[in-house]
Amino acid sequence: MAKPYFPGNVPGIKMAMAVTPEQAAKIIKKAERRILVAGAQLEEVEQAINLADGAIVAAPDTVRQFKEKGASPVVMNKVSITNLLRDASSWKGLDGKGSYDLAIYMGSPYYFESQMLSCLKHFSSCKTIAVSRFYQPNATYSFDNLSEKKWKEALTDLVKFVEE
Amino acid sequence: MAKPYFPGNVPGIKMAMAVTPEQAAKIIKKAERRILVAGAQLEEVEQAINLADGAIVAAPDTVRQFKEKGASPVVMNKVSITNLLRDASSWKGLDGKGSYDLAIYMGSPYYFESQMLSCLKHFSSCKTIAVSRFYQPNATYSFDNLSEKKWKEALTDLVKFVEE
Amino acid sequence: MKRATMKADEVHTPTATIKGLEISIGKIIDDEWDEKMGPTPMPSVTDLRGWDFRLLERYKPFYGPFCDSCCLCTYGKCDLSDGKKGACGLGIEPQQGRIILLACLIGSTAHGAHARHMVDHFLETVGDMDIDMGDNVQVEAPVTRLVTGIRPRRMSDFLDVLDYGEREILHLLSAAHTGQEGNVIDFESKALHASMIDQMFMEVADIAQIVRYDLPKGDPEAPLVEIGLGVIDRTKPVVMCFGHNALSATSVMDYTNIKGLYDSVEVAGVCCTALDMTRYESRAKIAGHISHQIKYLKTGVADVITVDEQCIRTDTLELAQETGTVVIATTDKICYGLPDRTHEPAQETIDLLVEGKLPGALILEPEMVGEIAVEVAMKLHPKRKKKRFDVKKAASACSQCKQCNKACENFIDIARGMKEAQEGNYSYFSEIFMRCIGCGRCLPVCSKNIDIIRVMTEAAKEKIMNEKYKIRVGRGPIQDTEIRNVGQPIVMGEIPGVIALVGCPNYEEGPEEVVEIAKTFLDRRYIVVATGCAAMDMAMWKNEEGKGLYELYPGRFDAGCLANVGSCVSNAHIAGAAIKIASIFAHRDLRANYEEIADYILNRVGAVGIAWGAMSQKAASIATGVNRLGIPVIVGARGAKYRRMYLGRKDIPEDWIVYNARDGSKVQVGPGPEHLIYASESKEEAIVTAAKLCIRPNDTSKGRQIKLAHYIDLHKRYFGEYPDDIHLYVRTRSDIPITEKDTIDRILKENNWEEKQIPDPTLLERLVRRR
Amino acid sequence: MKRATMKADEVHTPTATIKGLEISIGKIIDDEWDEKMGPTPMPSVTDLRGWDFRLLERYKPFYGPFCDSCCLCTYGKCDLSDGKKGACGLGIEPQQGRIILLACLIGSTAHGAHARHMVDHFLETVGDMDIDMGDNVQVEAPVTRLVTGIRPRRMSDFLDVLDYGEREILHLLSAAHTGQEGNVIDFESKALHASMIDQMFMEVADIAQIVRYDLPKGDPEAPLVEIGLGVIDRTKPVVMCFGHNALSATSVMDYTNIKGLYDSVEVAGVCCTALDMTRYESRAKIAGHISHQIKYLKTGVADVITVDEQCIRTDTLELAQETGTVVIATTDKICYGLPDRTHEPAQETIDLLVEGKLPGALILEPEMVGEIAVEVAMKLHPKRKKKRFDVKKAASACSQCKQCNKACENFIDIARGMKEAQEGNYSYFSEIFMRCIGCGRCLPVCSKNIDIIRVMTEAAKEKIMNEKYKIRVGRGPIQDTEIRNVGQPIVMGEIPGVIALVGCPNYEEGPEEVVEIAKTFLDRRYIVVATGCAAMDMAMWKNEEGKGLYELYPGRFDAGCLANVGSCVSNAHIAGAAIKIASIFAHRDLRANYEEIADYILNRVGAVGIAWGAMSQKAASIATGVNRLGIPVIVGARGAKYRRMYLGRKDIPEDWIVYNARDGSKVQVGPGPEHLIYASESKEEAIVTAAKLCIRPNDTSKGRQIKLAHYIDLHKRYFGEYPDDIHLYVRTRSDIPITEKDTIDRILKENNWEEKQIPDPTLLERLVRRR
Ligand code: SF4
Ligand code: SF4
Ligand code: SF4
Ligand code: SF4
Ligand code: SF4
Ligand code: SF4
Ligand code: SF4
Ligand code: SF4
Repeated sequence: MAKPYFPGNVPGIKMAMAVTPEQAAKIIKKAERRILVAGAQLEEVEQAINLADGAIVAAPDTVRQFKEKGASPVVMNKVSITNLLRDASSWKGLDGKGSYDLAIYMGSPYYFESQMLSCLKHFSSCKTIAVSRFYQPNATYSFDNLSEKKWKEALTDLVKFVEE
Repeated sequence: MAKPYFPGNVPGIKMAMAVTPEQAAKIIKKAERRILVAGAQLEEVEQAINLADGAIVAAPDTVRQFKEKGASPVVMNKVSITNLLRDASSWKGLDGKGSYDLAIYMGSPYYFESQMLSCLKHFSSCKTIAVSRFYQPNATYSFDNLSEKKWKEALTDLVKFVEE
Repeated sequence: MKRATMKADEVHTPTATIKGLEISIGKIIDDEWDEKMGPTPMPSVTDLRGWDFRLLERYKPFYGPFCDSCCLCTYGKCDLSDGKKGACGLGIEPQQGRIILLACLIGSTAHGAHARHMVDHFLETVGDMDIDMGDNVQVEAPVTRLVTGIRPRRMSDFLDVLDYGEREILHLLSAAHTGQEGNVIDFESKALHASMIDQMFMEVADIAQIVRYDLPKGDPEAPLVEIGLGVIDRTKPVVMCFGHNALSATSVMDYTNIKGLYDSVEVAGVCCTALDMTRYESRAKIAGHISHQIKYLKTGVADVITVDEQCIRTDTLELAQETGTVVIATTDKICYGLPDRTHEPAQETIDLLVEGKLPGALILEPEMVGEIAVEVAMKLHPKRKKKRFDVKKAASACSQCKQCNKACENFIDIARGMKEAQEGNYSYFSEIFMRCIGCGRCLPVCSKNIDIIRVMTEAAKEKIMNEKYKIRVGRGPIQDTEIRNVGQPIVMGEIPGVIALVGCPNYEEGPEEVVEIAKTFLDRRYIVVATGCAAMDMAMWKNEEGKGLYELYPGRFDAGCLANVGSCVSNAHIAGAAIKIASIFAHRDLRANYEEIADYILNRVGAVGIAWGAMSQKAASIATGVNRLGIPVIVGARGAKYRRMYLGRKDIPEDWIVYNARDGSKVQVGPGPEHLIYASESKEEAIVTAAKLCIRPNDTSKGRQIKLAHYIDLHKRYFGEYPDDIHLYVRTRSDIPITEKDTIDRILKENNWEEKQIPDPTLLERLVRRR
Repeated sequence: MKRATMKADEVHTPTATIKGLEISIGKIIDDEWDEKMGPTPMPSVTDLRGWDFRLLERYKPFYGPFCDSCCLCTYGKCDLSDGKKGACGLGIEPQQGRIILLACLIGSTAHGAHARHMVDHFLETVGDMDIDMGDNVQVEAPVTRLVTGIRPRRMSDFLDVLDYGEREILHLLSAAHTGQEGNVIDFESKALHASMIDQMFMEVADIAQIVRYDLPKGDPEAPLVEIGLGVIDRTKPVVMCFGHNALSATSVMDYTNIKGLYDSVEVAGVCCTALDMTRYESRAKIAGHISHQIKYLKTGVADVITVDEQCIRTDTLELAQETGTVVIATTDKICYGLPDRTHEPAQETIDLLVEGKLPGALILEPEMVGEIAVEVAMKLHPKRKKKRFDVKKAASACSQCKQCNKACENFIDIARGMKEAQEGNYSYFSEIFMRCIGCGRCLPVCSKNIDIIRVMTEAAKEKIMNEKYKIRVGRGPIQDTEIRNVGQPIVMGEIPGVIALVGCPNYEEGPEEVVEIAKTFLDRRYIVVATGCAAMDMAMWKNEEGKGLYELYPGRFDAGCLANVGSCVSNAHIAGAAIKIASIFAHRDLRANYEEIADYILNRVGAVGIAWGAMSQKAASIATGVNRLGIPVIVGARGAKYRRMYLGRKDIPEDWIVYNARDGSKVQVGPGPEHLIYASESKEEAIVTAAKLCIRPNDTSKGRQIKLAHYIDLHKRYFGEYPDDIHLYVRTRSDIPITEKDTIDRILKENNWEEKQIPDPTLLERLVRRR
């Protein structure tokens, strides 16, 4: 079974299902309304855009890059968007059209993202999938720990499968 | 991966390897000096005797049955024997001939045995294998959670493999 | 001493803007107590460290960690497995000590806050009072005297005692901060200190309420009252008081009494509040302990529940709302987010509650609670629709998925009960009912969302209706005269031991094990004392003639007697009895003389605590507190989840060496008592071990004979064999029980036994009289 | 009020066996303070609950649990995942509140025990002293006044203050017992209470030491002293004092001074003890903070280390033994199992330590520590063999398995450093050296058992040698005159804000981020204040001319100034400054008037705390304490591991409604401040958000213009964009920064902006002057 990248970071009971790019793509495509949540450290802006289905929240640090690539994300730090998502039942989404059932998390410091995912795990009906390099036990689904190279490939594959 | 029988009982990081009877038998046979530690609730006395290699510690509650079946266990409650085993480096064993490298635990309340195994996991060089019905995460090796029937079979198989 | 001198320059005064305040400096407590001040008045965290280290050298901490991680700061979570250290340098072993320290502190503060709340409240509402525990109790606060050097004569004298305790708590809790203590034995020493403070806190709390409410003052013939799940008459309005601090419950009883409502309103308690209620008023009823809270909640028996503090289901408000029970929270410990109605007119609050506009209220003035609770119950009772609950129908939803069974740590076969209930057969649920600890863990896992507890409780209804027993009201302290009578036989070993059955009901088998343990020792003429949930469960049995233990055995502190001391805080009187043996019987100096008295008890007083279902942090600190005093404790199998025991090693003879106070020589005295705290896997093991743990180095030969005889006899009875360590407990031939002479002779020979000296035993070199 | 009246009947007296005691009742503190007593003197746990609920209605707790279980009693471990409740009925959300309460209590008691230790010790050793904070500080203890209603004039007045705090801690900790509080907001309210008490404890501790040791009393021109890893001259005997309670360190400095040894012995401190040492004696040196402890230990720089309390590696003794450093433990908080040598002759102890017969000693009398530490260092220094450590050789064992890299939460590429070091290239290790937080987690995982920290430190040696900077000595409180000068511009918004950089160094990037944050705000003429580790890291930078922040910016509490207030306990002065603005500048009643003052600060005082590397429980309680006072706090990304934030929802307009105190109308004022505590993912985000969090409802239009201008400018600078919430902060057109007029006009139009009223804002209905 997948292990948290930092071994101490075992939440105990409920741990993310580790998924391959193919499985991840299925999960993403099956979602009714998904939202992509990108953190301040995100470098893979293009992939993020391609994974999203319109709804993108980008940390202010990376908005420029998103815009340069033609996307128009909502600017919000990860804490704030997570705070909205935990209120899944009453928050009407970025477009006011309803709640999300899947959030794709990427691009933040490992331990920080872990706490955000933990919030949603416990307090939200919105499922989460973590597609950064390291296994995030507090997500619903997560990539396993991967080498830099393998992860880049996985991300490329994921985008490909999602677009298929 | 195996899950603790009581879901709350996740120690976090280091969890027993779940083993089949065949694997368990290999582990038991590979041990240089093993000791069988039987708890107060043990019913499978015969199997216990067959798993042991002479060194048996039985809770006082079950000694009679052991003797009836021709074994001569040392009588000691599980706390006391665990306390001796945690001192693996200096305690010279039941026969004074040296320490044990594997302890086979069975026959105690689940949560109680879990704490005993946790002690050895953290504070002893003696490895442990739990062969009761439920997966014991704090052991080094453990049977997975099994139905009553499957477990009886597993125990029989284990004895068979050990004796082979 | 530091503390004592400090106080000299310090005079507390009011912040004097309070209108119309008269500053009258009452009395300066100068020293009317002629006993000389001992070496450790108000000991600091480190003052008794030497004693702790001595104890823990022999009784080494044993840890079974619950978790491989530490999660206490943002350096974490740290992985402490495989000998790794956390980012602060802490390894798993000191981390366990730290967890134990935290548990003992939480336990200690629970009692301390209770004591503080009472003392402050009494001083505020009725003013100062003399501490008079009756003619038979002259040494009225042995723990406080021992620890602080203060002999409290007035309620206000407790203020210094509490201030001291609070100061120590402050220092101790701070040691749990990241990057503080790093040594496991020092953590344990701190836990022992926290727990000694707890003993003192409990004593203050119980004495305060005894004095204020004139509760029984060591009365061996305190009345018998009703206890059991069947005591409540559901046709009447019902007020139930949950918790451990009877302040607001007394107001419920007072109101009921003053308004002459005892015939028309049921007033019952759950947990220690119940025990304390009956000490105040024998018309109050004891409805059970923590295990039954959820059952009462689920079936909506109560019209009003008051909650005070400790060991109360934290979802009480939520569950109460399911059945329209009103909840009144009465202390700062439990507020449940309820609106604070303390400063609103009572009638308005009553109306809001009766009309269902509020599910409950927070009322912080105990005196207000009675009126509101009783009035709401009376008005609400006729309004509440009691929907009939169709057990069969509810059970019929069960798909036999057995998720519930897997959640139940007591291995109750709920699925089986459901199956039978579908057919209208309620015998299984009735049978296992008392084994259900009411944890509610089966509820959320039910795939059919069945209200399992409700089904179980309604199914067992008929049985429950008959669950009526008698318990003797908590008597409070042990009388000095009783101590005088039993001191000698206890110390000499002729009364084989004092068995204290205390603590919570976290066990698999329901009350019957506790009953059997008690009865076994009673029949062998041990002294049996009880408190808290254990005292309750002990009542839940009848012989063929319908008589329970409290009816069959007298309430004295004497051989073959069963003394219900009272609630959790009454535990202090058990420690107090041991201390008084040293003081009253043996004339050891009591005042601020902790080490010597603990040394005395460890070596001479054959007392053993059994906390068969210990669950709480309070139970942890209670046990650890008596441990520091030299009294061993046995917990049940689930007690292993406390993660720490103090274990002796009988295989290492050097661990059992004491000084002979007569000449300073070092003498090996054998492993008595063998452990300070340990978890027993089975009731049988606990009984046999308790008998063994009564053995003390100072036993006379006659005493040792008696103790050994019981130990051997019980061992044979339960295990069909002689124990294998008899030779360790025979010092001279005259120690050998006559009836077992031949066998023991053989055993001694087989073990190359050699005769040993019987010293005047002590662990304290300074107590050696001459060299 | 309850507390205050209570005290009336209570006179504490000595337990009067103390020989030769004269009972002289000093003075009755009758009320010389003419300010009228406010509504909440010494508030109980529930007295400020209303305020907390009001705050937390707007700033809702957000939880990211660290663990799915609860392990706090033997009913557990309980599975709290998927909405399941524990056996006591507790769900994961209140459980988080409980964990937070525990953390805040541990933090609060760390400071409380520190304060108590000092006050008791000073009273005992030097007797009572006047609290004189100098002519410029008349309101000498604003937090204490605000919370307790006591105006302390003598050291002994603190005894009542501490007693009160300890009592509250008792009640609060007990609420963490199994089966107590069940509501998450009530848990948070208790955490807020514990943390308010912490503010008071810190104030007492710092004032006590300022008074006793005559530390700077708000001196903006406190001297500059040396700080850095390179300050220690290793050719001399070295005594290093680790910790947070400078009592024993003063004795080291005194001894060094009296014996004229400052030229021949190096006396340096680590962590807050270091900061406090330099407040006492500018010849003492600051060797760094917690991140560097392990590096000093591993390289054996010190001959003697004294440890006092808090945030000290718990394996200090073990590590010290590796290099033959002697450890002297000096408080009950940290005893390390060492023999207590307090009552043995100093010379004997010195000999035992020098001869290596003891690895360390516990010396509980601070005054004894100086002689022992300094003498041992001098004797030991020539004896200690300094084995040359061959970095290349040690590094050559590395197999490049990269286990170490995986253990490092700061993503330091240790393997790379090893590889380079094998070739004698130490640049990577030198470069990342300050980014290593010294957690030691890389050590046990190394498959080749390489002493990674040692290698890294020795490799970076050359760099370290040059790590010498200047820091301004902690000045202590803010002067009343300074408050008078800046009160108006702060409240009106013309000084855009007060930025307090505080707390621990648990961050990825080393000091540089803290430096950048500080410099950004200094250059924009915010007031910047600092304490603790943050104050240290801020010093670790130089401009091209070799000047650091403390040299470049004046030490006043004024626009564009950098005031190092002092150590962790000096944090109280930051809260105190905010309180004094309300009191001195705005003439609000201070005494026991907590709610009104907090309401004032929340709505008017644009102060923001940034605890960029907050790690400890102390940091948790410090942050939570200022939160109750209405001051928002930003923590770094790792602060998310505290598990709780208080977050506002700017998308819900109703959350931002206040009363207009002028007429009682309700006015929507926009989301200012937006959050009370939140974790920022990046330094850039933190800077921009800090600017935004300075916005307060009461800003004048001129003030709002300035604040908005900074916010917008910083947002553009860091993110290349306008922020998307400008329209929420423009109340009237005159709020619009002139330079941005066109853009903002457009933005307002796009957002259908409507002009709003600027009220006299308050959350407290009772402050409405008329309806
Ligand atoms: S207290 Fe120590 S072991 Fe625990 S999380 Fe913090 S650094 Fe890790
Ligand atoms: S409530 Fe009773 S039946 Fe249900 S899991 Fe708990 S003990 Fe078992
Ligand atoms: S979990 Fe529910 S449905 Fe399943 S067996 Fe138990 S009671 Fe029946
Ligand atoms: S005995 Fe235990 S469960 Fe019962 S009331 Fe006391 S502490 Fe609570
Ligand atoms: S110590 Fe307890 S709360 Fe912390 S991680 Fe372990 S199980 Fe969870
Ligand atoms: S405190 Fe409650 S949730 Fe925690 S272990 Fe005990 S019963 Fe379970
Ligand atoms: S000690 Fe330094 S290098 Fe090692 S894991 Fe910790 S931060 Fe990384
Ligand atoms: S763990 Fe040790 S051997 Fe492996 S790369 Fe790191 S320093 Fe080298």
